[in-house]
Amino acid sequence: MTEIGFTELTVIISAVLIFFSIVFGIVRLVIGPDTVDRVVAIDLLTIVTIALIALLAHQAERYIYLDVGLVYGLLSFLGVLAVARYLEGGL
Amino acid sequence: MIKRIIIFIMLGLMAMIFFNLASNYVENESLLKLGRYYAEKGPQELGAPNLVTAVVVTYRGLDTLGEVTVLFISAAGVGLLLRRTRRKQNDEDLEKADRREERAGVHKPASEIVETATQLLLPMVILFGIYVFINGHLSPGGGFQGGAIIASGTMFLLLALPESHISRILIAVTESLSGFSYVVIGVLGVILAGGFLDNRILGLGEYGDLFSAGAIPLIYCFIGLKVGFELSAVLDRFRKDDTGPEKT
Amino acid sequence: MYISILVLLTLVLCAGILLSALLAVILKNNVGAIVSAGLASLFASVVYVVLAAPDVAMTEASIGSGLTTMIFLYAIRKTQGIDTTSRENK
Amino acid sequence: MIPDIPISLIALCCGLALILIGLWGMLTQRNMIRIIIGFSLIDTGIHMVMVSIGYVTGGTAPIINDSVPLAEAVKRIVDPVPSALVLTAIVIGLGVTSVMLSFAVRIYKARKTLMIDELTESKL
Repeated sequence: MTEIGFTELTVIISAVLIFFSIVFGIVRLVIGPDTVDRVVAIDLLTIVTIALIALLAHQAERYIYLDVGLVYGLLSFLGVLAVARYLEGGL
Repeated sequence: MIKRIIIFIMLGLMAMIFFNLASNYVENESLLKLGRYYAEKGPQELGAPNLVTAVVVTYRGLDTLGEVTVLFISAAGVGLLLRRTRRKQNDEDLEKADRREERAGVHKPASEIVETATQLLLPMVILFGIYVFINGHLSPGGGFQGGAIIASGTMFLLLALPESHISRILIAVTESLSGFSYVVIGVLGVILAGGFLDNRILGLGEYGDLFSAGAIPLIYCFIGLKVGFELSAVLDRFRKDDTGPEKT
Repeated sequence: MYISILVLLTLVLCAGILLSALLAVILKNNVGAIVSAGLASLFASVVYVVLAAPDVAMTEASIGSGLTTMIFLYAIRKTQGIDTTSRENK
Repeated sequence: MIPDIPISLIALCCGLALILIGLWGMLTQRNMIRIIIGFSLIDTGIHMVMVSIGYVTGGTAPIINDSVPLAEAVKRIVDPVPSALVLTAIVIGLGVTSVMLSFAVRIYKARKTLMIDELTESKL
């Protein structure tokens, strides 16, 4: 096997971690018996997705993709807040 | 039961069509003719690094004008369908009624954490929206995305402070002014440059600068303001609590 | 190696899209269905980043996944009442 | 290892399957809100199909700056035209969805139901 540099190793490990996080998040989404469980799963998936976009920006060597991650950071707060306010009856 | 069989057969037929489409699909190895033209000529002609922006604002600018019109019509349709059934047609009267309703406290107030976080975050969200549509020609983003982010800021405000009041008159004035300016810039393109919505009425500037690419940042600012205020108006319409039975 | 990782991630994302779309159709609970449809949009926008279209990804994230969910939530708040969830999937 | 499937083929198949799922939801559900959810799923599926058709092998975003110089642009970028079309289609999708939802709210106000089975007077 050829020698793998530190950056490549980091990329591979983070890709594996993101992969498993997405899988576990989807499992929680599917089996979650209540809406609150699903909302928590969606919050997790949004945060993991920001990491995935940063990884993709590094892998494609286009750092302008990071702007998309900023929008996600906004949404991860907004979406959960909206559903939570709906469930407590304040929307 | 018969209905289910018919649905099943129909979905099966569509799946067959889609399977044919997907099995004959070959990934493009190079750009098609139109895309190649835009990639070769776009940066010199218009001075915009983001080719999607160049296509949306200038090459297909008339489509975008039509699309903004469609959005305006749908916002007006939502306003028409969810209008008050009272006899007060006057804007001031409606606003007074809104204020009364909001003082009466129809909505449950948010917790203190949410309120504080929103007061901290709201200016930054609006600033981010403005960043997105001013930099539309340099980085991904543009008027539609920036407008949607500004509408998300409105959404934050409505979620955290349900008693807050959004002025109908401000929305109407801003929306009309930005739409009007958009069309005026388009007509100026006919007079001063090559055609409707031509961006070369201003100098192209240095390639990659903030103030470059002619009128593209200006046009995207107007589109962003228009889309942002329209979507805010749609959200405000959906928020108003008048679920009582309709009097006819 | 990179290419295989990318293909794998795309496969997982597409599986996520299809699963959440199925949930959006199957679930009895309206709020759960709306949230699942929003998640399908969210994953679709990551697929757009993989397909090198960041403009579309930004639009889909802010409009398809953000504002559409809000408008759906407002609409079901306004239509809560006698029989919104009682007789589905007859 | 994993077979080397083109990325755009995966996205294309996913978009087509999404269209089928949304259509199934639209045809089988009886609640108006669920029908509109099916419509928005179809919308997302069509956008995925259009974007994946514009993909070029190994392409990068059509934004020409320091990392993609002008001379190499034609060989490296993806097609900007489908991106621009989808960009406008998403915004129009939101407009159409909000008009449909306001119709649903209006029908609910008038008839106190969202089930399409009970709105029979327009049936022949």
